Amino acid sequence: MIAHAIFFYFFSIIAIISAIFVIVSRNTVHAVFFLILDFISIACLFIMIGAEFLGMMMLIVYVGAVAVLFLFVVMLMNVTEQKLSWFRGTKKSGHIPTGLIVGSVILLELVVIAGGWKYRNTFSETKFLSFDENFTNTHLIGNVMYTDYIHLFQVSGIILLLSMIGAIVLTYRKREGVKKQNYFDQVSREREDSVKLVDVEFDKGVKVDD
Amino acid sequence: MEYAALFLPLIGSILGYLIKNLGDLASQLVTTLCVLIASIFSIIIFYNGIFNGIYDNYLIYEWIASGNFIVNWSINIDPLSSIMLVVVTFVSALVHIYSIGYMKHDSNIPRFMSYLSLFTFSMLVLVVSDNFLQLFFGWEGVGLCSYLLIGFWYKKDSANKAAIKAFIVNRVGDFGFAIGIFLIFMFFGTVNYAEVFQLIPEFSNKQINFLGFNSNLITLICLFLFIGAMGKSAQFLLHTWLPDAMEGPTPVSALIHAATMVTAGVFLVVRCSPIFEYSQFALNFVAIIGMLTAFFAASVAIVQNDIKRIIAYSTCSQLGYMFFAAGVGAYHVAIFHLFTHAFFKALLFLGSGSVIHSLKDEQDIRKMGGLWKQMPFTWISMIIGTLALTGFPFLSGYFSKDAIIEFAYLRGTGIGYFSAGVGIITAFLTAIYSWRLIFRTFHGKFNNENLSKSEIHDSGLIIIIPLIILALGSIFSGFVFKDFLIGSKYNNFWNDSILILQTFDLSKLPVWLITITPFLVIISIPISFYFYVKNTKLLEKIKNKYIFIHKFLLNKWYFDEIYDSIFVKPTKILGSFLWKSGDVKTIDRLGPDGISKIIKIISNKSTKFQSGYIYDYAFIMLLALSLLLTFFIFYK
Amino acid sequence: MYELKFIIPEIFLSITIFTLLIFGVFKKNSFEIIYRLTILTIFSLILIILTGENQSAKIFSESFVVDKFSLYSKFLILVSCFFVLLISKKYIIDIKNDKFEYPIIILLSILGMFIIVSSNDLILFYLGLELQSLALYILASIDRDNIKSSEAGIKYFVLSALSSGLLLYGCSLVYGFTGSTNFDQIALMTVDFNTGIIFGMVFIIVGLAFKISAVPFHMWSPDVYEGSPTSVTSFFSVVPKIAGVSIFIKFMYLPFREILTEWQYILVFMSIASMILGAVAAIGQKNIKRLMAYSSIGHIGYAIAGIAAGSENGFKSTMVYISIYVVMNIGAFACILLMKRGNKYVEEIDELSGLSKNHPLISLGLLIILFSLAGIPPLAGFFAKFYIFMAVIESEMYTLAIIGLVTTVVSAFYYIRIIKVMYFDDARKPFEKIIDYKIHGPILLSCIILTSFFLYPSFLNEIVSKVSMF
Amino acid sequence: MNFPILSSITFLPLIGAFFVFLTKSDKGDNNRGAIYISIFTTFVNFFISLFLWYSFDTETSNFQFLEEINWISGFIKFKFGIDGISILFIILTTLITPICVISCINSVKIRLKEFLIAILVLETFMIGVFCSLDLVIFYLFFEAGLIPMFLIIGIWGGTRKVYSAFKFFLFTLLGSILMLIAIIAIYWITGTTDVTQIYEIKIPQEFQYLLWLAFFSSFAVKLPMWPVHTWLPDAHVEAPTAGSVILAAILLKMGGYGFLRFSVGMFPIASEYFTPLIFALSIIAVIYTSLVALMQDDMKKLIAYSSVAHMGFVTIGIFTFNKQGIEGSLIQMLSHGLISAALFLCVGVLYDRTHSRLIKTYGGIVQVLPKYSILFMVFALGTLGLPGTFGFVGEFLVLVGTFKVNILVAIIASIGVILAAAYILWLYKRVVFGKLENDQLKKIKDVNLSEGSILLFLCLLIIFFGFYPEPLLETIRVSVDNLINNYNLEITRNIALK
Amino acid sequence: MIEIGLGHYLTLGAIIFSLGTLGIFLNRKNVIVILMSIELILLAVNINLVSFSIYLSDITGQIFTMLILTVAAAEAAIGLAIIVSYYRNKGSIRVEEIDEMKG
Repeated sequence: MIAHAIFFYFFSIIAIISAIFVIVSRNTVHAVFFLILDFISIACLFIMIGAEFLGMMMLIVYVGAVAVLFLFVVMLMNVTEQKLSWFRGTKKSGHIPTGLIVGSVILLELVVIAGGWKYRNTFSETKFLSFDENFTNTHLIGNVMYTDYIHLFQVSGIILLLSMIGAIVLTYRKREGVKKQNYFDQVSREREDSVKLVDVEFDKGVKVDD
Repeated sequence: MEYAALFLPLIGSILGYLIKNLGDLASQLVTTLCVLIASIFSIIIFYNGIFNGIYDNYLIYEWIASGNFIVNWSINIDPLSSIMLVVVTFVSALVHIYSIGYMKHDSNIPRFMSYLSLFTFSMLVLVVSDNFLQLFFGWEGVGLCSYLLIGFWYKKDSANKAAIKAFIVNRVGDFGFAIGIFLIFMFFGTVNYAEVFQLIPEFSNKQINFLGFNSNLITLICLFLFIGAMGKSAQFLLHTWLPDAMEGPTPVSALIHAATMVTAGVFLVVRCSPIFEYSQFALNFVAIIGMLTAFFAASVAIVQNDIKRIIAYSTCSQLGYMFFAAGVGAYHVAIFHLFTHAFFKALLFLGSGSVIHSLKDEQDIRKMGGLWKQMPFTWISMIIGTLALTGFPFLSGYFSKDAIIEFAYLRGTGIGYFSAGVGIITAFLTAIYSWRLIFRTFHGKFNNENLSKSEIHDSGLIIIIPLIILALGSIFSGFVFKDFLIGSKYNNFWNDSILILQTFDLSKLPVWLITITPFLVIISIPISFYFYVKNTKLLEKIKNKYIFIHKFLLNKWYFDEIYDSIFVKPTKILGSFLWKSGDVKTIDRLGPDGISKIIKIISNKSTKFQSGYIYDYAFIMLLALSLLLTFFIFYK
Repeated sequence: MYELKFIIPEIFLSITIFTLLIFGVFKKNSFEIIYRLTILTIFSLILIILTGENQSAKIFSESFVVDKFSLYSKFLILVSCFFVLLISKKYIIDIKNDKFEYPIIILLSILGMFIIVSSNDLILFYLGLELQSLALYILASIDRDNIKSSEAGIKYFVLSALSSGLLLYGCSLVYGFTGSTNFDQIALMTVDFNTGIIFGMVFIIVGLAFKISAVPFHMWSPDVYEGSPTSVTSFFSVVPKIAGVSIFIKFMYLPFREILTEWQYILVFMSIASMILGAVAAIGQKNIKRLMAYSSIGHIGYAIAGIAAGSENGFKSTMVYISIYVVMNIGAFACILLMKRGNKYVEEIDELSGLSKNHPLISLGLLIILFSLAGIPPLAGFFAKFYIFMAVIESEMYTLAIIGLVTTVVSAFYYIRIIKVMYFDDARKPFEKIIDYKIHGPILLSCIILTSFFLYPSFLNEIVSKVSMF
Repeated sequence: MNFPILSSITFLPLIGAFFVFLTKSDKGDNNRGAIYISIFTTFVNFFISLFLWYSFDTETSNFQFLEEINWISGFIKFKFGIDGISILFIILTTLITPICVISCINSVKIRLKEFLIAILVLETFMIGVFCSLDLVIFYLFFEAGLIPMFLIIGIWGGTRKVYSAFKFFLFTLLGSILMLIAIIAIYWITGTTDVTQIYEIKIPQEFQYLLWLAFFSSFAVKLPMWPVHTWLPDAHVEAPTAGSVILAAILLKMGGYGFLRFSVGMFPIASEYFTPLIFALSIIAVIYTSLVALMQDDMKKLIAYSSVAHMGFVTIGIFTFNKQGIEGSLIQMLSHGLISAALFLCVGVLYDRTHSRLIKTYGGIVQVLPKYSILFMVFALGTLGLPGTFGFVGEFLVLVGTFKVNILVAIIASIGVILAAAYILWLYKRVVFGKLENDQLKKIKDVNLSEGSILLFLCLLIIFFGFYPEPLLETIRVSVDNLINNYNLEITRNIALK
Repeated sequence: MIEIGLGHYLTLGAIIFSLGTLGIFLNRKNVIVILMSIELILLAVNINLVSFSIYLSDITGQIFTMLILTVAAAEAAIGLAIIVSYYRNKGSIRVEEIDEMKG
């Protein structure tokens, strides 16, 4: 019980603090790292409450792929160092207080709903998060992932394909003037294509292209 | 024949204009002939009426039929209309003939003749109608022709203004007339004379609420009808158009503004005698207005200098006589005076026209004088006309005008006595200004500097002939028709066409009354001769002494100025105020223009939100989200 | 295997995508041929849908629905996409954007839309939505050398991702409070009232509203419409809207049907806001694409009004509305795609000045389309609005109806302003004479439909009335 | 079902327009084909409508020549039919349109073909308005007329054409949208939009007031009534002659027709309730606009304001609910249709010659244009309601009817008649009479054959009906009786309920 | 406090979600941070879904989470690609300067 509480508070506080730092740190690279930290702590929470497969997935996908992608782009664009914090603009405006007010209103309301949920009759008898001892979380997901939810799996595949196409369309550029070997052309080259026999008339010469 | 009498002038009018390419003469002939034949027919009708008692109502067809509002076109021949027929067609025919000579040099003769015939037609429609609406048609029709003829010389700005003034002032009268008709239709359900008159006694005590006032229905009807009559007959308050109308050619003045159209008002009152008889108040009102007009016009006429204006005021004044005759209930006398007046007033106008013609369109009597030798015929006819007008014994005016004063006296009421008195005074004034006209024009020194006296000569035969005929009429018409029209057996002639509830007892006449007017008239001749020919300096002195009164009279009691500042100017100011500040500045500015401006402002504002910044967009989304969430938290 | 026959269109589409992709990769300069093949694919898909399975079914553990409603939406998506592709080809080549990926991405987005309109499950819906959105992000920024296009991409991406996040959050709440992601199950669980579900619903509506650009979640659309290449804008303004509106209807009438009184507030609010903003903000616009963005915001307002009516007539009228809207917008964009002068496509409204003198027929076509957009009878646009207001007034929402109609007047102002520019103003240099039946054909077709619609206006109704989700 | 004569009369111009569209558009003004086709179409249409009148049964108040087709399946039928009230408007439309076509041949210099198409399309819509017996169909035609009129003003208009066209379009559109809401609401209340059925079903009283107001907003703008009249002067001033003619002669009548057919017919109780409002607005309109007209310096604007005043009489007449009033306002609408059309044509004749509408440009033109002056005079007299012209019959009947109901209103309205004389005669004086001072005017020619014959024809009509309005009164009589009877029944029933 | 229930997890999710939204609209300088904020939002959603899933003993939530992970990766890829493309055109990715189109 207490261990659960301690771990929960520990990780959630880390998560919240790192989330705050994600949005306020001046250095983008730091922000990415805080994002990674955030993911890790949430992954830990997931593992703790029994969604260990998802927790590991988070680590792999987010930390391993997404965050690295972020880092890559940040480095690529050389936009890491900034003098002022992110939310301070060049123009003066009252956006920070108003933004904070709106944000806290949303937060409060969401918390109210979360609190309200607690007292909902049908679910209120359970106080603990449930753990299914018979099957591991991975098993459970594995059972349905490719059966009941095969279509979802397929669609997510298509989404990834699309993102690939998109990334290529948007960023890939053919370099002009780069010499490249084309094996297929080389191999398929025939004599007729490259040599032409010409009967040259006397005293006329021959006109050569190129 | 009745149809022919009515429609010949119309045919003449249309034909006369259509064949204008054949030359002026053709249209002159056609129109004149048509009217001439019509006048002969009317005389026959009149004759048949008097001697054979042939009166009838000829229905032409239904004009308007809407629910129980049914109006016919018809020709109603009764004594009243038949005598009017004669007056109208006869004078008209003479004026047509006269115009041939008078308008010789004008470039628009066919148009003129056509208008004249059209006028005649309208007037005939007016007099022969058997219902109020047809009467109204004729009423407005003559108004239109009057407008057209006053403005005949369209190049003259004053003529145009006078024409519009005439039409609009008449419209004001017509407005009252129309309301009278509405009232009649509203309560009687018909506008046919016969049916209305039949119903009148039943309604004689009916009180109605009119715009918040409780009043007697009959009185109201009479008053409104009389407003119409006032407009048309140029009575006090609505008289202002008549003197200005003298801008028209003289034959027009003779025909329309003396003999026929202006008397339509009198005709209306007489025609409606079965209604008026049931409202003493209305009758008194008519009498008072008539009296006022008679006196007012005569007073103004004394100081005027335009020859036609003087006669115009004189017409006004005489119309006043007719009205107060009608007002005291002597409708037949009113018509009799109308009848005689037509002759001598037409004569006077045509005579003055002859003078003007000879003097090359000079109308100011201060620039005339001593013309009698040059224009003897004109002079004589003018003298006859004047004598008749002033009521010189045994000329037509004597019989009719004195009869009015006598009947007023005989009525026996306060109003009656009072009007008789005013009538006598006015008769004296009439004599003064009439003789002033004669003396200033034909006697004394020749004052015109633009024209040598030798150039002036009498007008041609075609002008003189109508003068002669009219002169004969002026002399004899009173004497000949006196017995028929106002004699003791007047009821034999009038039948039911006029209704006089309270008959007059002719035997009660005191002798002094019979003699006083002729006496005044006769002594006025030497008086005016003294003032206007012998001792003009004395007159100057008087004039200078009472310069205020003179000015007051010269400016016609300032009626035009007052009307201008009460009605005309405010209307114009109000009009442009409503336009500029009402339509443009208020309705448009608050309405379409304002709204579109507001929308444009909102549009600019709303596009400002579209700042282009991602964070603003996101902020607005989240703001909306939080508002929605808040709404649901607090709403539930 | 029995189930697969219901998803033949989707399977066909996926396989074609792969094939075309492989083909495109290996063949050089394959844009032309792939474009044609894409059009052919869409055409054959239309045929497949028209001739295919006609009965309703719920497959994949009830997460995928094939019914008349989804089929109609798919049909509409395909047809509009067909015409959008037809009209935009010349433009794509002209702006040198003839990458073979372009049509393939469009096909992918269509696959996404297919999944959206057929989904009966939050997860599937989300995946479809993402498939579609990702494709649209790429399309918006496809003219990668054009800063406007990139900016449009960035804006669209950031905001859309945010809205997806909100939507997902809503999904998570709905899932948590109902215990299921299946629409039917959700509907069963929402019978008893719960604030959590309402919150979830609000988040989901916000996400959906963003996708169809309803005020106040519309902010992206003017910028994206302006920045994207016109061919993409024409796609944006038509095709995703169909999918968005149809899934909007589905959400409101399936999982959330029991909390109708709750979402009506939001929808009425969004509808009024969209109608007003769409009308008002467009007035000051100078760029015709931007103007079309505001115009479509306004039109979405009307469409939402139909949904907000909360009745069967309501959502049917919305379907009719969106169908007519598609016809009008394709026509309008076809005309915009003809605005080429001196090798450059122009977008300012003033460039149309005096168009009627140089190109009388095109301007006549645009005239009809614009009047129809303004909703002036007897053109089809009027009937679209008419049905909407029939439904709205049936539900006795008079305020909504009155505001809606007043905004039609305001919006008529900017439509007729374009007409004024075309017809009343002095002529400029004529546009380049483009003779391309692929553009003129759709304009002509659009005009014919719009003008002859009044002959038998219940044509669409009869189709839609057969469309039922329940 | 018999031959669908109403549909053919309605859609014939559309077919004509299509053929005009197909003619070759020459660069020059040589659009012979287009001209011939449109003249032919409009004349044929006119003769068909005369035949329609001939075969019209004046004895019955039922709708005649009924046509019914299922249109929007389930709830709206495409229903055409006419009664005594509508037939005359149809004839007016078919009469005015050929006149416009002929008149524009001379005066329209650019894009004649398009102009003819616009006119023909407009004719279809106008006839459709008067034929339709279904609210939705009515609305459809009612609004559709905006499109061609907008273009006519905008393309062929004067200097401020854009402002005027927009004002016209948006104003009238805004006015009529509330009517659309009301129509839909009526459908949900009664379950039908068929006018004849609604007459029988009768709309419950509690709904009537709001619905009436909604319809009122539309008709008041169209008519136009004070204070929503300001679009009219602008539209008239800027529109080309033919546009002004159609606008004044027919489009304005739609409002009056709508009041009669829909407001009074469907909402008798509300109509009675709101009569004071109508009276108040109308007499303000009569006096106010007459005064404004008095001060105008632009001929067309003056006539436009006078139209507003005359339309004031129409509304007053309709809401008297007695025979004289309603028949009077119908006649007034017809007469105003002819007279104002003629006046605008007259202005057009001058405008074509000098390109100025300002009164001060003119003066003394009677010397150069004698025929014209006479014709103009007749129309001016018609405007001021001189007995013997068509204008008088309507005006007088309206006033008679009004007087029975409300004396004050009748009296104030009569003052309008005096003002009418003032402004129109003053206009005439300033334009036609006086000295010919403007040198430009000295060269202009009198009316040519086509202008002259049109004007003469109108002039004869105005005079003929002034003396013999019976054919018209006979046509409308039974229908008006029926309308009033229904109205009275409803009112008495309502009083009995209370 | 000691007994950790669903509510705690949901609150955590809510906090991270709010931080993510704040990150989006408070940011003025760098688009990549916005992307990261979006990742935070998705993370919050994941927390919700997983805790619901555990709580309800229903595996669907976790499947959902997994798919979201996939999509998030794809989204990040495309997002970064767009940013790169934009950077090439403009030479900057400052949020304040992305205002070519407005009004």
